[in-house]
Amino acid sequence: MDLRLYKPYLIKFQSLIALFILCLLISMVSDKFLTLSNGWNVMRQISVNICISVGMTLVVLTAGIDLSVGSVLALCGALTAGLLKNGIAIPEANLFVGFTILGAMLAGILTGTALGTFNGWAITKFKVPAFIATLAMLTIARGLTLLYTKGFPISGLGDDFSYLGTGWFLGIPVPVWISAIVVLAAVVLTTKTRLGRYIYAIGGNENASRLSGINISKVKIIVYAIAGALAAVGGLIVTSRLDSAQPNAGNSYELDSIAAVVIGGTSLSGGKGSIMGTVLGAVIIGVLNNGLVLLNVSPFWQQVVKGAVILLAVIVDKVNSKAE
Amino acid sequence: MDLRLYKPYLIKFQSLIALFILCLLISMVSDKFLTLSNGWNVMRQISVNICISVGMTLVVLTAGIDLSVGSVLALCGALTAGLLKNGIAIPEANLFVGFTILGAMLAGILTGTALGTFNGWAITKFKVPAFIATLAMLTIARGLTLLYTKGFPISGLGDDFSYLGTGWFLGIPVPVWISAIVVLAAVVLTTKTRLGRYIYAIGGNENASRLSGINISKVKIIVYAIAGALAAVGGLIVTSRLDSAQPNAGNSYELDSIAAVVIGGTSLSGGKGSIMGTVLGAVIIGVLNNGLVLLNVSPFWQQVVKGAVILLAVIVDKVNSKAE
Amino acid sequence: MLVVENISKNFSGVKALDQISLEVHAAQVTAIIGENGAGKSTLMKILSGVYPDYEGKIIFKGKTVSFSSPKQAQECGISIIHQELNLIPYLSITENIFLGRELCTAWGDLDKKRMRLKTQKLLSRLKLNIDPDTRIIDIKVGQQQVVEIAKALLTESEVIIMDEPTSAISDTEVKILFDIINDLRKANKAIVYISHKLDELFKIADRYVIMRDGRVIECGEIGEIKADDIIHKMVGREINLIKKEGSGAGPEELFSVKDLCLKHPDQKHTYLLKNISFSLNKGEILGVFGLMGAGRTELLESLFGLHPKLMRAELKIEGKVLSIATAGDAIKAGLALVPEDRKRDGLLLGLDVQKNISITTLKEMENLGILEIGKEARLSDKYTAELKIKTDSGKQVAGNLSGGNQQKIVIAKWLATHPRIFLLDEPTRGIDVNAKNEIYKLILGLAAQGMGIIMVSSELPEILAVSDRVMVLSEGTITAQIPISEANEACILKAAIPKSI
Amino acid sequence: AGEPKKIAVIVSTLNNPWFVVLAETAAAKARSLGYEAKIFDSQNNTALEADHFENAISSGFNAILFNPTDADGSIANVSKAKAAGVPVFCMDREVNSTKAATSQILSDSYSGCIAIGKYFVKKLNKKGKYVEILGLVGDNNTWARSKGFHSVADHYPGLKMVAQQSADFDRNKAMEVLESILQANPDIDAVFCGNDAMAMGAYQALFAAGKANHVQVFGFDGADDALQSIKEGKIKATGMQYPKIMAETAALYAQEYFKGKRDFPQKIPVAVELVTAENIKNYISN
Ligand SMILES: Nc1ncnc2c1ncn2[C@@H]1O[C@H](COP(=O)(O)OP(=O)(O)OP(=O)(O)O)[C@@H](O)[C@H]1O
Ligand SMILES: Nc1ncnc2c1ncn2[C@@H]1O[C@H](COP(=O)(O)OP(=O)(O)OP(=O)(O)O)[C@@H](O)[C@H]1O
Ligand SMILES: [Mg+2]
Ligand SMILES: [Mg+2]
Repeated sequence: MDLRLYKPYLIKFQSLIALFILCLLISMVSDKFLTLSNGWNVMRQISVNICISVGMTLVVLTAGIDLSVGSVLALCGALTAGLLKNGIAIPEANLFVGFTILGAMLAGILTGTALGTFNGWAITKFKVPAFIATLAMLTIARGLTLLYTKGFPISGLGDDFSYLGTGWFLGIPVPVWISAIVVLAAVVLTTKTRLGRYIYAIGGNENASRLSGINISKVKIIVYAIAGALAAVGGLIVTSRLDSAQPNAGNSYELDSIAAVVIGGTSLSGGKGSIMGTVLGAVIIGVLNNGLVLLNVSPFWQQVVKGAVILLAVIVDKVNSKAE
Repeated sequence: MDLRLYKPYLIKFQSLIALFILCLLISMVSDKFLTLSNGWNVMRQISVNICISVGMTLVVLTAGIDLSVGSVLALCGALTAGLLKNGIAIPEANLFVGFTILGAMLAGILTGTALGTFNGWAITKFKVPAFIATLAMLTIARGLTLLYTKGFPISGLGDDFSYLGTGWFLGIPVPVWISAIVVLAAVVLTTKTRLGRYIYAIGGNENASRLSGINISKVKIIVYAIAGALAAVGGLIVTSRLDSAQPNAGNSYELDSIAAVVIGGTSLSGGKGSIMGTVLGAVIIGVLNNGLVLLNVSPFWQQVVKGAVILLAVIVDKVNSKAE
Repeated sequence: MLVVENISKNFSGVKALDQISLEVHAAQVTAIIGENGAGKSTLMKILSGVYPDYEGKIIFKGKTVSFSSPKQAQECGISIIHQELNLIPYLSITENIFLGRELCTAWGDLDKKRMRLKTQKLLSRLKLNIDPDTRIIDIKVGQQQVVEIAKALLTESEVIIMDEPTSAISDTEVKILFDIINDLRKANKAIVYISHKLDELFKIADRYVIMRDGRVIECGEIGEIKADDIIHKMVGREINLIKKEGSGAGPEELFSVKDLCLKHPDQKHTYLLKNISFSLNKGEILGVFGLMGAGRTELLESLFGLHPKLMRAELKIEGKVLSIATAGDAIKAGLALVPEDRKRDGLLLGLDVQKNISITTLKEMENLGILEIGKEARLSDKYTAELKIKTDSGKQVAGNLSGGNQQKIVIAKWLATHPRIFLLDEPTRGIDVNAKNEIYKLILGLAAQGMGIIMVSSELPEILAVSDRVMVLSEGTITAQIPISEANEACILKAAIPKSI
Repeated sequence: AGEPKKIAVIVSTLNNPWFVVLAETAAAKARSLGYEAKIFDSQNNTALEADHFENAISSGFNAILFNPTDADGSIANVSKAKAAGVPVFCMDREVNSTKAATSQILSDSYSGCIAIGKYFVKKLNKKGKYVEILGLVGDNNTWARSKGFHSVADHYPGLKMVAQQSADFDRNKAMEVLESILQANPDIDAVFCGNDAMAMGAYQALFAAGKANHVQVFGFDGADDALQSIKEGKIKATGMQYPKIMAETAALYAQEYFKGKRDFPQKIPVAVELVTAENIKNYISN
């Protein structure tokens, strides 16, 4: 049997193999790692990062970046919680609008979409670099969150709302369902639709795409809007899990999510990468976080080990694909 | 007189003009803003960001990025403080090495250089994306800082060491001198030397640069090493100003410094930009921070205003250069 | 002077060069001829140290050498003008020319004055009239190619390799280059010259080497072979060079342009194009000629809606007035543009052939909002067969194809939109004789179906061979419109030369 | 039982020495009682804290010594542990629920700051201009302290707050913010800071501006370098919290729980003591 025949497959799945080795190593030391409950545990924990990172992947594929996801997550979570709990009350007009759970969630997701659209608009209309536009949004959305919550968490949102973050459906945690649906939709979007093709085209060569009649601005705005909406979905999950919206939720999530995207093999210069790669990246990060805790690594050492493992994982990946 | 004649100059200096308008607006509301002492104040406060951002500019010019500057700053600051205060003691060998101020500072800067070199090495040798390599370093260096300090600040470093951060020399604060020297050196480097030319070339077209016989890896490693060294210099200033090394110093400084670089007109895709632009960017951010505090804007609103102003500044810039 | 023995080179299993042996002599111009993808550039990259890993031997001045980097080859005395432009967009001409071999003062800082002076000299030797401080991004492709030539001439090399140095420049510049090559030959240098323009080879070369599929087919003195034989050996079979007979232009007007003006993007009150008016009939091929910088590219781009803010004009298709503000509008109106720089504007180099071809017609590939991969594959297969695109499958990444095949992909993706008016900007740039011939056939065939074609070209023979009518641009205005029956080289060139000189 | 019981110590952050002491004392005490102990760092992130809880529960920890990131946001986590039969003992900060945690050993920031407020008023003779430097504005400890302080200070019309800015509990930020405030208000008399790190930073700014002798600085926490500074007369007062006592109590409670005790008092306040130059010798040995 010629092993070399399998080489292309080995290379294609090498991140998967890296993940497998990681899992093997951890499970050798901790017998709690390879249990079903811990499996759900890890998957539930990464579901938020997966939602955000899927949006981030789309943005990065167009050669953009979205630093605002963390604060958009916080703002949308807070808004949903606030609407759910207090509704909108305008005492002067003697007006009070209550919100159902679905209504409040919708409002949160719409807000995320709107903020994302604003990002895309600033980037395409004024040619502001994505880094700056979304950095500004990072600050602005965080400020708005603080203004809306006055710096206090909004808690006690009720059991129905908690279902979203803590419930189970058909033996699988609800957040895992949500992230699975998001991933599935994004895979279809990127591989089977026109928009998806355009996303790759724009990231690959914006000039040629424009000449091919693609409406660059439209595609980019949609992509940032999706990223905003998915950040909002992440915000709903976080808020529901904690039964509380934290004004400083989502801090530095942008780094985690970009890390998942890049570890997953998507190029920051756009045009190259895949949703499933990103999922793999998020899983690697999640397993690492979980494993380090299970292995009883001291918190200070954890950071060192985590950095080193991520670096190593990417190096192994690169060295292998060079040997191709 | 035909004003249009001056247009090219106006365009060239429009960031300067944006800064000027910003200053004018602040000074209209607060009479304390345009005082000499506040001027030194702002300059002293931005000196750390300038040191870091100069290194970041070089990195970004080669189409790279360095996310690790904040934690490298913290580690080098802590190391210098630790060496200064406790030296190296190995009780088993009955060995104690004390450090002079200069020695400790040198050790700090060398550590920064070494960490930067490591970044560059990982990036060039294994083709790890700069984003990932420096993200890993961000985590690793922060972990090492916590390990070295055990999570406690190292304080009481003595008046001599304080001079670096708080002293005055010829009527100008010492940190301002340091950052001015750094800027000057970097301007010479980028405009007058071969290395500087290569930095622009690599960022502009790496392949063409390779074909022109430039040793890409060498240039990149040097650039990351410089970025690390400058982060260390920033760490010395911070530590000296506080008379204390904080384990969590420099948190999220990478975003501030990249913001300065991009506001200053350096393109994140490399090859285009200037050191003086970055300085301007850092000044704009510094003036904004200072102005918001002088005007006693509520902390909630500050973030919103800051984000909006940055966005606006860049938009004005872009709109003008399009009208070009 | 330079001997190559049994060189082979693989690209991930695919044999690009197979046991190549040839000799290059001093004081001679050796022409390398071969179809797109024959392996010419690959061989040259090996000779100039770009690919350090290969099988075989290079003997330079009697000694076996092996270069591990371009710099080493250069220091040894071999310099090269690469086929692909290798310039740094945001650096100036001077900075590009001296890149990697800057002059320094005794202080160790860059000696900008001296470098600028030397550049100035080089440029004036090449008769390129631009400020050496101009950035590369601000000059046109043709001018960039001249800068590439200047770069290779900077050092005194023994062997100078020129890989399609004239693909983007017009006859005037070619003549200047040939003068320089003649000087070099007199100075006892060895020159390796690659070009798809056969007439050039007969003008300048002493010897020829014909390559096919990574092998050397034949070498000899250029005087001892005829053009037809070269083509025969290159392609490996007989081909019939296209000869246009009569005009296929119909009587109905298809497209008319009235008073098209295009403002300069930077300087107010200056115009890149002034009062351009012309019309195009169904089935007509309008050849547009002009010297470098005449504004031909700008004209096509304006028509295609790429400069909506700077351009104004009255456009009519079949009598209907239309306004075109984006490329999307232009496509809807039935226009298609094959751009001048296929790498920058034409191709998605990282995507596969199939996706490149279908990108303009994705809407038709949809079924309930989902793309039908099968339909895409059929479309791509259809055009790869029709245009004879050489690729192992539709899944091949476009960036890996040879230049000619890349160009065919660009044409294919536009054919898929079934345009009524085809704008072609230098459609045969860097394409071998055979492929060129195919493209001519294609153009004539399209015109015969009633399509209107506007073809910009810097090659007069091409213009004369294909057009029904020739329009000459100079400094942004139309200086002549000549029916093909009355056109000849002299009258076209006369109209093309700017009056302001 | 052959295997030793396992105790998880989950703290809001290790980026601040005060919490490092809290966490390490708790872990050390648990170990000295013969248990396995492990520290989890929530990095001020409630979501990460939730992850830690899930990981701790699923990997079989028997008790959790807990320093919540947020009084409301952490309730769900504690309830989860309770549902899984794992007792939770809160240290220092509370969760806003009397049913979730087994017991809460709390440091009363609000009352502590009332004491500081009173001392502040006394030191300033009921009049003067002052600056307040807040911690993280999205953190409820910030507001507990600020409110405690203002519940006293706001009764004195002679006391005028000329600026209120945030410095994220960070020493460097506090210094930079105060530097700028001093430009607008060179004539202030006092600075009240939400923690000691910021007080130290504020002192550095005042010192550099040559105002350290005229402006009184007040902090909160009882950090070592702040105590030292009180001794040296640089800082006027701080609120001494007892991280070690709280941590050790929590660990002892866990031991009692394992031995079968169930009726723990829901809340055990550990008083915050006012430390000033007058009583500093009780807190610092050398
Ligand atoms: N980097 C590469 N990776 C894979 N295949 C390559 C690479 N470079 C060239 N090839 C293949 O090697 C063969 C020879 O290419 P080469 O560029 O040398 O052709 P050429 O004769 O210069 O053609 P042209 O006239 O179009 O420039 C082609 O089939 C090409 O697809
Ligand atoms: N973006 C631009 N900025 C400044 N000048 C420009 C720009 N684009 C084109 N020009 C100038 O406009 C003129 C017309 O250029 P154009 O590319 O249309 O010429 P062309 O006839 O197509 O020549 P070529 O054979 O090089 O393609 C040239 O003088 C060119 O330098
Ligand atoms: Mg070639
Ligand atoms: Mg042209």
